[in-house]
Amino acid sequence: EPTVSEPPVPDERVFASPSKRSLARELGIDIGQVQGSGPGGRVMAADLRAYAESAGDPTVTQASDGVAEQTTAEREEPVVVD
Amino acid sequence: MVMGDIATATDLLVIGAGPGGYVAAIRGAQLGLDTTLVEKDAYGGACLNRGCIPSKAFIHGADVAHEAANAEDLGIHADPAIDMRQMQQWKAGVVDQLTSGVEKLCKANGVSLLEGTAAFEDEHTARIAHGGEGQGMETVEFDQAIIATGSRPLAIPGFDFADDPVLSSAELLQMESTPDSLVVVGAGYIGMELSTMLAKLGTDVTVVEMLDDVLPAYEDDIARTVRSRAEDLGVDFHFGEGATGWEHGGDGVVVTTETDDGETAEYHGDAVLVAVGRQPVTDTLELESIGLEPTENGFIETDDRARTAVENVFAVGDVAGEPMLAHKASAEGIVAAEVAADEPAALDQQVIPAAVFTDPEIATVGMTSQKAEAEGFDPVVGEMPLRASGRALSMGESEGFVRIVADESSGMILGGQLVGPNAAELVAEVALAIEMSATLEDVAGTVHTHPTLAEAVMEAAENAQGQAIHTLNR
Amino acid sequence: MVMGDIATATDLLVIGAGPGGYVAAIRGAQLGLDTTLVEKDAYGGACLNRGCIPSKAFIHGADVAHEAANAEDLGIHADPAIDMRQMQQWKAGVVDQLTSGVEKLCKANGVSLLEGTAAFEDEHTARIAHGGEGQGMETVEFDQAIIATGSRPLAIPGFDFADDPVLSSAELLQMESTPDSLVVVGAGYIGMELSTMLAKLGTDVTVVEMLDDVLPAYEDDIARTVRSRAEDLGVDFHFGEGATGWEHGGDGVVVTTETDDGETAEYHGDAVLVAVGRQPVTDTLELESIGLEPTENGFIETDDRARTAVENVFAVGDVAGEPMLAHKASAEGIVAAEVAADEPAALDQQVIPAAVFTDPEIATVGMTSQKAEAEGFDPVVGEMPLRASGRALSMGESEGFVRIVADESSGMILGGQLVGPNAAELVAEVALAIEMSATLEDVAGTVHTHPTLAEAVMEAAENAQGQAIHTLNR
Ligand SMILES: Cc1cc2nc3c(=O)[nH]c(=O)nc-3n(C[C@H](O)[C@H](O)[C@H](O)COP(=O)(O)OP(=O)(O)OC[C@H]3O[C@@H](n4cnc5c(N)ncnc54)[C@H](O)[C@@H]3O)c2cc1C
Ligand SMILES: Cc1cc2nc3c(=O)[nH]c(=O)nc-3n(C[C@H](O)[C@H](O)[C@H](O)COP(=O)(O)OP(=O)(O)OC[C@H]3O[C@@H](n4cnc5c(N)ncnc54)[C@H](O)[C@@H]3O)c2cc1C
Repeated sequence: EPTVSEPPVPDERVFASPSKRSLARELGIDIGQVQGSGPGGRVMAADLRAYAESAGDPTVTQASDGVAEQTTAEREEPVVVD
Repeated sequence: MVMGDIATATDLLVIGAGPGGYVAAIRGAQLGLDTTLVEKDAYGGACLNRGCIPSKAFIHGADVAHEAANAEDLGIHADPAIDMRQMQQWKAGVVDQLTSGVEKLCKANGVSLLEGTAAFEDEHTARIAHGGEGQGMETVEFDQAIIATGSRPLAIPGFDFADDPVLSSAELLQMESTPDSLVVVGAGYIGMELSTMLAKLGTDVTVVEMLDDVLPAYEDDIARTVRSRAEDLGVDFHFGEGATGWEHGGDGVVVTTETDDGETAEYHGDAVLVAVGRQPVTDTLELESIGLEPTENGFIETDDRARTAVENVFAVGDVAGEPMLAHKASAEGIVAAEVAADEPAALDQQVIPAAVFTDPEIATVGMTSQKAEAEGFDPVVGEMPLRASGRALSMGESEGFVRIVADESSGMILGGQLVGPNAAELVAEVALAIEMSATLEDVAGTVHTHPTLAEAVMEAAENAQGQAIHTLNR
Repeated sequence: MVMGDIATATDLLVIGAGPGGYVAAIRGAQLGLDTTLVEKDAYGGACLNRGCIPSKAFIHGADVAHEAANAEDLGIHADPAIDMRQMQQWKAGVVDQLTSGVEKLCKANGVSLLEGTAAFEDEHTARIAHGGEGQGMETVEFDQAIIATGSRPLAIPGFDFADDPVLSSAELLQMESTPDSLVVVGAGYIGMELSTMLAKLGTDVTVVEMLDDVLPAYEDDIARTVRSRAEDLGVDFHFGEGATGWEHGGDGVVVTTETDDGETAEYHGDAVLVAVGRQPVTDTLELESIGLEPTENGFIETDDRARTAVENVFAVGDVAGEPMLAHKASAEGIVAAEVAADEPAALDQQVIPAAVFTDPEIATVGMTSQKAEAEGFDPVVGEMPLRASGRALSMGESEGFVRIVADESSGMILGGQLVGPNAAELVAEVALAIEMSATLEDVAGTVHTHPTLAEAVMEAAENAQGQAIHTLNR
């Protein structure tokens, strides 16, 4: 049977890569609510994790267990020459 | 699994083995679900048997012959003879290889295959009717189901595909010889792909279209380029006319059309191809048994997890709505299977690219500048005409362009429209750029191989920033 | 600006108008520098006049003819006749259009153009010798200079390009008729591109290569695919033999070779093409006047801002080192111009893609799996063979593959190796992926148009994650 507690899906355009969107779903957070700190407001992995922690929801931290690990390994965004 | 009248049980039942269904079934099995795939006709669905693949095979064949026959300025003199039966056989071989590949991949991933037509009995039971009538029945009990029954060609009043000279795209792609002349009703992407291909193979093509240009879904400069190339190939267009009927005449047919003002006209051809759109297939399913009702347009409504209104039933592909494209079907199939397997997947792709394999090719992704403005962005547009591209010129091509649409303040890439050789390949980079939230600077700062058409993507991004090298900046 | 013996002054002097120099000059002018571009020969440099563009034009022409002549299984019967003088004229037209485009773009951006050979007098003065001897001199005083003098074909002992039947790639690309037979010395990318092209145009090609396979810079499975296709085209390879000399014989030449063990052999041809590499051009510059000395290999050393050891002098393109590729030259040209204009630019691109326009095409970017391991990554590799690609099959192609190399733990894409039609176009997406620090999930999660070869990039990424649909996963 399908699970009841489904991760939220944003309905607005968010500036985040597929892997960040998938990480948000794994963390159980609505990426549309997360302020991106990357170039042009791009959402980074760190933004998601900070948001998940500050939300302080215990189920959220649980959801991030393990699965998040795989995708968290430091993924630096390219350095934009300015 | 036991066959016969006894009920078999499966975790995931997938109905329809097109690019939506077979992909869903494979992913479901990969994720550990006991998965059963039912197909009533042929593995690969419309796409592999009657759509994408056969059309592209013929388009390729037509291109090879046409290019060689029209390369005098390159110093190539050829007068190719075309053996359509042989081309048909070659196409059939390509299709066979791919469809048997699909079957093998399903088996290798552990998908159980059932041949027959599936219909719902209730939310956890489907009845499979094997082969023709009286070939036997089977009942399958499922935890979850994915509907991937696709679409079929739309008919219009006065034209019945059961009549011999009234052809659907599926029938046309089975032709054993090219018609000397053909009337095509509809100048959408399927009508335009097939008209262009046939014109290259020597058919006199007359296109009748209700609207006032080809490819109504595309911007004017794109439609114009494709139309005028088709006109150069000898295609005869009649816009603003709706086809109202046909009758036998001469050796073939006479198609009657009517304008909004009631003016009529007649066009002759060996046959008439009706390519006015496609219709979702739901009538085989007995949806009422699970309380589902299609929308006014015949589609099954789904949420962003590909779920229908019935909690344990998903719908993907053409039957689940526009855009009716194979890769959209597959993308949805993957999400449906993952959600069924309790993965946190969602249909949250930013964009679904689309290509039209006319001459020149068209590919688009994301927003046009107009759309971007309507969405509240402040769009900036960059363009690179292919006549300034060394690769295009060295391929004997000088028409077409790459256009990139971005948000002026953030530089974020929002869309792209590409017209030219291999546009369908080039759009992949733009789609990735959008998914990655790449900026103009990101694309312009990526070194692109010389000489390639892909450089035009970089150049268009530079042009949008006002610093293109090979085009004048605004 | 005043001509004649009087000194003129400029902010930025660019020497050489190839893809390094003209791009640098245009960007310099765009950034407000008073820019002067000196070229002794032809706008566009080796690339537009004797390299990338003419070779790709002929390769295209050869492909059109060869494909049509070998499409019986597609039902196409053609026996194209090739008029090489006409093909040469067509190529010349393409080159003219592009080189005159370069000239126009320079002028439109406000670059001052000077024709002649530049040599340094001191760190702020260059002497320009117009045309041939005695055509007049000019002195230019500059704040900063960019050296973009490119490269020329490398000769080997026993073979002098001044001798009629000893051809460089530049001379071969001027041919008015295809030779009946040709001996090619060197199976690097230029030798292989030209050999494949000539074999398709009907020339009997014999290739002599010192090493033990074609394209030594590439992985074995890549080299093997290209070699065996060339063999199918009738190219005759002799590995492990070095060319030692030639003499007139028959109607053409006899080329002598020797193995490491001292065994000799002789090969006949109408002429001999020496394609063993390219040599940076610095001898025209009087570098000693500014105290610069080329490296052992003849290159001018630069830092990550394209600066030479002389603070106000930059070097870009072939003269500044490997990879000797046009797009690398242009990328460096842009950085040099920007740094000259005080912008914070740097040569910090992650990757420079490279393509070889053989049959099939090759394109590579970033790291191979071996290299990734050597760099301390834990590489994971994903592959999609083109025989499983619907687009490849519908183009009559089933050889080749897309390989993606990523870091296992982070999923970060590190490189790609592509073999097949349009590989040079497809690599653009992989290059952008690497520049964007995209992961396998990002590429696999981007919807790719069906049917395209670009889907193979997505599929290879899925394969690396162990969840490909169209290939079996490891
Ligand atoms: C001429 C032409 C060219 C096209 N070119 C392209 C192109 O280049 N690119 C592109 O993206 N798209 C193209 N399309 C569209 C593409 O074919 C469809 O979008 C795609 O096939 C949709 O996939 P699907 O899985 O939803 O359905 P389908 O491919 O239609 O498959 C549905 C399957 O379900 C089976 N089925 C139906 N009902 C039942 C039942 N009750 N029980 C069991 N089985 C059932 C059918 O037999 C069929 O095999 C083209 C279409 C046509 C006609
Ligand atoms: C057959 C062939 C095929 C090739 N194919 C490809 C390909 O497909 N893709 C690719 O990326 N690369 C290709 N290359 C390589 C490519 O041509 C070079 O990498 C590129 O041209 C380098 O550009 P550049 O600006 O450094 O130098 P060049 O293009 O060599 O330009 C240097 C210019 O400087 C001028 N010059 C030299 N000295 C002076 C002086 N003292 N004063 C004034 N002017 C001077 C020369 O006349 C010349 O015009 C190919 C090369 C060959 C030979």
